[in-house]
Amino acid sequence: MAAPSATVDDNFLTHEKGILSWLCTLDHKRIGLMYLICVLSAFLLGGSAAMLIRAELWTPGPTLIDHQTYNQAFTLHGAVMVFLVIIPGIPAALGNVVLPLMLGAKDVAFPRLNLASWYLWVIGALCLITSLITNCADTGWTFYTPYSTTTTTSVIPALFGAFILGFSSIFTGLNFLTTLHKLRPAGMTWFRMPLFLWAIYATGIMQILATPVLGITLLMLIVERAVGIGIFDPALGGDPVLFQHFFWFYSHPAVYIMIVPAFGVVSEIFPVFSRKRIFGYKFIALSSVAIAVLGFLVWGHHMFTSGQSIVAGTVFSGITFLIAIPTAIKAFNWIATMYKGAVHLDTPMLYALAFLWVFSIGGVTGMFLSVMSTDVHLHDTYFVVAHFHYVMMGGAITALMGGIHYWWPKMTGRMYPEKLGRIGAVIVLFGLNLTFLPQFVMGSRGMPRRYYNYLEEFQPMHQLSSLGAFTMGLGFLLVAYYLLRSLKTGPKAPDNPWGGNTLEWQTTSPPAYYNFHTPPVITEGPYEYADWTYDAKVGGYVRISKQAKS
Amino acid sequence: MSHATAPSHDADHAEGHGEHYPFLAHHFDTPEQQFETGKMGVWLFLATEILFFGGLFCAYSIYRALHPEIFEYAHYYLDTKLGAINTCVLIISSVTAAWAVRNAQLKQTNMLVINIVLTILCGFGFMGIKFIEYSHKIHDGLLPGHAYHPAEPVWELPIYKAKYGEEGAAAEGGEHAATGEHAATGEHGAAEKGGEKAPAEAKHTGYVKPLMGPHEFNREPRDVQRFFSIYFCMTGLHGLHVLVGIGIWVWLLLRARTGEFGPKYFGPIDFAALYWHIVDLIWIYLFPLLYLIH
Amino acid sequence: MSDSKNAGHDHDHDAIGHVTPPGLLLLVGGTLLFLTAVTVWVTMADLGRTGNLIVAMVIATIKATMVCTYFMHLKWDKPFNAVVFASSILFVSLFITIALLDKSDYEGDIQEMNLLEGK
Amino acid sequence: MTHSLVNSLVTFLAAAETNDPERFTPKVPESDHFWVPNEASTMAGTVDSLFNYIMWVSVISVILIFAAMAYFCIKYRAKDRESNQAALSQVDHSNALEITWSVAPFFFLISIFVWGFKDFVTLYTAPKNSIEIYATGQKWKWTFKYPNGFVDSELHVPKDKNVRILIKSVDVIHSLYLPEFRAKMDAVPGRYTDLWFNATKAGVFPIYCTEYCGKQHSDMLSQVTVHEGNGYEEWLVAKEKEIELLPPAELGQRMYKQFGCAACHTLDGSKNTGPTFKGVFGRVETLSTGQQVKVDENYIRNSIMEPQKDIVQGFPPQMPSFKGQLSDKKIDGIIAFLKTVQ
Ligand code: HEA
Ligand code: HEA
Ligand code: HEC
Ligand code: CUA
Ligand SMILES: [Cu+2]
Repeated sequence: MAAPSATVDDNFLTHEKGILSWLCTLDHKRIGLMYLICVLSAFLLGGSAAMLIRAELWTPGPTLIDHQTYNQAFTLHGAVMVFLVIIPGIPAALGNVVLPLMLGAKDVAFPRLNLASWYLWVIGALCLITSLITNCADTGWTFYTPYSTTTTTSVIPALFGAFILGFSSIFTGLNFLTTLHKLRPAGMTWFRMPLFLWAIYATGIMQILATPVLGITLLMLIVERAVGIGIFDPALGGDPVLFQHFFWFYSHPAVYIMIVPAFGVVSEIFPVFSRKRIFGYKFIALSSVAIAVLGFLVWGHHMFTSGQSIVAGTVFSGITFLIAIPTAIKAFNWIATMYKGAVHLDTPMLYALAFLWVFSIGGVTGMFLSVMSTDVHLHDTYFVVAHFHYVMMGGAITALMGGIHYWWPKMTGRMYPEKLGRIGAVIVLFGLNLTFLPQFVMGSRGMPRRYYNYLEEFQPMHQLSSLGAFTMGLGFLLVAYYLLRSLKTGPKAPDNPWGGNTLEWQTTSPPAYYNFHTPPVITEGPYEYADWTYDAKVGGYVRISKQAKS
Repeated sequence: MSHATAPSHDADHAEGHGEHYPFLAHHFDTPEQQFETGKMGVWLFLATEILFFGGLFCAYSIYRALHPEIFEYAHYYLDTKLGAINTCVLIISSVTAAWAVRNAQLKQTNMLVINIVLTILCGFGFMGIKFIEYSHKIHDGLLPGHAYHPAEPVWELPIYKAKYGEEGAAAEGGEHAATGEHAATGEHGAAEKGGEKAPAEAKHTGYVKPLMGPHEFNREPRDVQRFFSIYFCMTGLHGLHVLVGIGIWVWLLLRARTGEFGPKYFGPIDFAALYWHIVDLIWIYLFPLLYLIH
Repeated sequence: MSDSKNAGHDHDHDAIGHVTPPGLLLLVGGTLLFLTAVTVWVTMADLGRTGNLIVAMVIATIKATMVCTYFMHLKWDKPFNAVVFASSILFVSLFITIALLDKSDYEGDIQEMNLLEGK
Repeated sequence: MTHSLVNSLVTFLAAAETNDPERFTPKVPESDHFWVPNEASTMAGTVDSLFNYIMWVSVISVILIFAAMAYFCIKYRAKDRESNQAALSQVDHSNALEITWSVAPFFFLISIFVWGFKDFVTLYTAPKNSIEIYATGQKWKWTFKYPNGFVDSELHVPKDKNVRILIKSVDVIHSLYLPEFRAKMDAVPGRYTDLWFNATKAGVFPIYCTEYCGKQHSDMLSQVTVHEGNGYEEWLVAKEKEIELLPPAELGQRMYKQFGCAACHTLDGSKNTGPTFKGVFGRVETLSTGQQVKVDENYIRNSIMEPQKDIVQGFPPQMPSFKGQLSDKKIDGIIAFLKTVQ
């Protein structure tokens, strides 16, 4: 590595130059940014597939593409969005950038492993793309056997890609868990940790305990498809429902892997933009852990009509209900945080508010699905599609957007245009509801999912939904446009534009190569705002010196 | 932007405490912290390994619980002697691996090298025996899925005959409880009563055996290939882990020769040993589960 | 071997962590080999279908515990590492138990079809 | 995918692709409810009441959340950054509140769970005296086998009688979905699953496949006719008679539609999953083994009974066997029909 230069303007972006200095970097911030770029590109790919889906569904019969292409499009869409976008989205991209900063550490525990995770992501993504350009898999992102072992499309590259991505996720989780345990500086006690870190902690637990099972499941499926070992093949005495157990043992915890970091992001945004301590810190922190643990025991709620036994169904359904409680606790605490606060409605806060509302809709519709008798009617209809888009698009992606805006000044050293930011947020939110609300209605009226052709009765709602999707697409294009532009033309960001008291705001924007010029001293909780005051000259908040205060 | 007064000592940060310990990474304060961190990381990794194998153990448990007859039948195809030897080989290699950690901690470089070499040799020994086992299986058509075409039924095997005597193959008597047992465990298909067929058409039709406890089979249970699916998945994945382990040891052997490891820096050896032990530990379960079925 | 932190500190060294004395290593190794012989031997006895399985699993678990405690240093390690390990085993057990619970309940439907379709 | 995307764009622009006239599309009768389809079974009512109960709990909670959020945003809105420093109140916990809002939802959740559990057990425990109809899912059609052995691609049931459907699949997983009855169950290869209902409304309702099963998953539709009085028995008798009386070629055409041959074999010469039936009789086919055969009566019969034996070159071995589903008379009919498609 080149000798570091010690100019005043030295930061992690300018510390070293050239593409190789990025591709070989061990700096968590750079790795985080590389993740962010990749994840957003994948989001564009997945989003384009979504636009194709919505365009096709404009009319009941063939509109634009044929059966097979449609099936491939939603498989690609689902797999890309899940494995490439939201699982790494918040933890690996935003988490990498800010986790050591928030903790006051110099880096993550295993910087090389961190870089390796990113490369695994890239390899996994390339595998998925291989599948796409050879003969895209058409199995749905759930890869149910025996369809996935008998279809003629190239499923193995897709499976292998997801397998690799699983390891990328495992290593990220492992790295973060270790960092949170072992690299906490003096003074950073567990209950002084920002809630984002608690969320990452809970996510890490799930990544470590659930993702390996995805690995082995996909591996068995690959072997099954390649040489026919028959563990899941009824013709050889195997059992396809067993595959579903295996798959959901991972994939239900995975939905919390997606959402818990999102909880973390909004738990940061709410107090900062209300200028008030977070309400119920311990409850929010520990409820993440409760969700993580309970989340392992509910996987069978995806299988109520699969021929699963009634006993198992009852257990799964009951525990599913319990999970609503820690989630509800969080929602109520966020609202209570705003009570008597001083609320600033900047873009990150708009996304956080949107998150709270939209995620609640997604969450409560989860209740319809976790009730065994209503799920019989709703399973595999558009009601489920609407549910999970409300929680994943409306929840996780909205929080990701909020987080991107919140930390944009820190990550890039530039401010994004505030007015465009708010307009973008509103368009996306509007489009989102227009897309997915009609899907609830058609779903409960009996419109099955993964349908290329549908009955004419459903056309009006499909068209509303498509209109919404295009609106949302435009909204995201606007967001992408101003964010990219701000990289060049955005005003230079102050160190602490929002007045956060977590440690990442106590270093420069963008941070130095080693994060802190002077190691931070931690003497108080992360949500104390009394010491910060707005300084119009700086354009951000500055600490009130001790003398001035007394 | 406005940090003109920022202290600029981050330049020599890169050196940091590293002056004392060349192996200490910049983001750690002490060798202890570095070691503990690495150790925790490895333990977390081992946890993921347990869950990784957990999937296969789950498949195993389910099929064994619901179709014990398949396992009772097919395990005769495995060679307990080879399995036992392999278990011993792995245990010995675990001792040498643990010893290597001690050597590293005490900076006994020569002993360290010797112990690593022994561990590697054991690893190869294990794989060698696995290779012999696998080639027998392949030769005898004992493969998973559609490839399952056994050369001979269990009751023609020398092991089986040795255990139950040559007359185990003779057609005699035949009102034993075995059939009842199979029916009870879900063997509905054409459950023949006592079976009166000649041993010549044994496979899938019926084989009458003498009164010899629950080990007798009057025909091959359905879907025996399932045993081999599980056998090959589990031992195959385990073998893959042994290979990776050998690779790691070879790499560490190269490093150990330089005397790099000592009381403050023996993490890599310790971590490799932990990994090696977990591989051993999994085999400790695989051996009775696959080979030692009564 | 004493439980104390100094179990292996009869040597002159300042290594991080615990150094296992060679006697202990050999003792544990020997016991493991012995238990292997025992488990092979005990399989020859007929303890019934579950009897043999339980005995085999108990012996395997004793062996595994010894490997963890001594070879893997858990005895002298930060307890957190043991917690990590234990929880992985806990979750695997949950996984197996619930999946087995379900599968054994619907296995009958599979047998029914095998019967009806004469497989 | 990219390749076929380009193709489709071309066809789209040429406006050549139109809705497939062979595709069967059931009609959905107008529903009395906004959210759900007609209630046409004994279970539908209680499932819907639960649905509505959860709906109201949800709507109220979401509205409350939204209202609180909006109110706080307006009420406590900061004027600008300069004049508003940290909020005056820094209240950050209240155990009483935490307990209230953890426990309050709990009661709702328990009530919902218990209700749902009870209904679910009823939904999947068929009464003893049910009429048993076997449903078979295969790519991409449903067939229903009635107690008298008659096989049809549509479901016919009597009103006010318990009907149990035993479901199986011959290839991949499908799922039998009868929205108006609030009933659904996967068809899993290698085992039987079942569902039951008691229809309370006469009429014709759609049937879907709701487990993704490949290319034409969305065309795997059918319909259920609920007969009043002895309409069901009469229908069964009439059906058998009708079929026997048909001239062979017409019978064959019926079978072509009823057994889903249409899903894979076209009549217009275009290639689908299987070879087209246009001119099939008398055609010389090259098999995957390289062998050449002329399509005659026997070959067709074999292709239907044991499709995996001779695979036509260039096609996947995807055709299911129809052994046991088609009587000799029907196969003769198919052969006669194929002779006419030239
Ligand atoms: C980010 C991802 C995410 C999240 C967080 C969730 C959260 C939840 N999900 Fe969802 N789910 C998915 C992603 C997610 N889900 C996906 C991807 C699928 C489909 C997969 C596929 O088949 O392709 C799915 C499918 C799915 C099913 C299977 C449906 C089917 O296929 O038939 C079920 C059934 O129980 C379910 C339930 C739940 C529940 C109970 C929650 C709970 O955690 C929600 C808890 C939250 C709240 C309840 C809201 C906040 C609380 C309040 C506002 C208080 C007041 C509320 C009450 C008193 C009720 N989900
Ligand atoms: C994270 C998860 C995620 C997200 C975000 C989305 C987003 C969207 N999804 Fe998707 N979806 C799934 C996960 C997701 N989906 C899954 C798992 C399935 C199931 C698949 C299966 O059945 O197997 C599914 C299935 C699914 C279906 C059902 C298909 C079917 O069953 O037949 C539909 C139909 O409308 C749909 C639509 C959409 C739309 C319109 C969006 C829109 O919200 C998309 C909007 C996004 C864009 C238009 C991209 C714009 C991006 C940029 C411009 C670049 C960004 C750069 C910066 C911001 C800097 N999705
Ligand atoms: C799932 C798709 C599918 C369905 C449904 C299907 N077939 Fe086929 N069929 C195929 C395929 C693929 C082939 C070519 C490969 C082969 O020979 O098996 C084929 C081949 C044939 C052939 C030989 C044609 C030739 O050109 O040699 C005949 C005859 C035939 N099918 C008849 C039928 C009849 C009659 C039905 C309905 C009762 C039917 N098929 C239903 C897929 C299907
Ligand atoms: Cu059959 Cu979908
Ligand atoms: Cu779930």
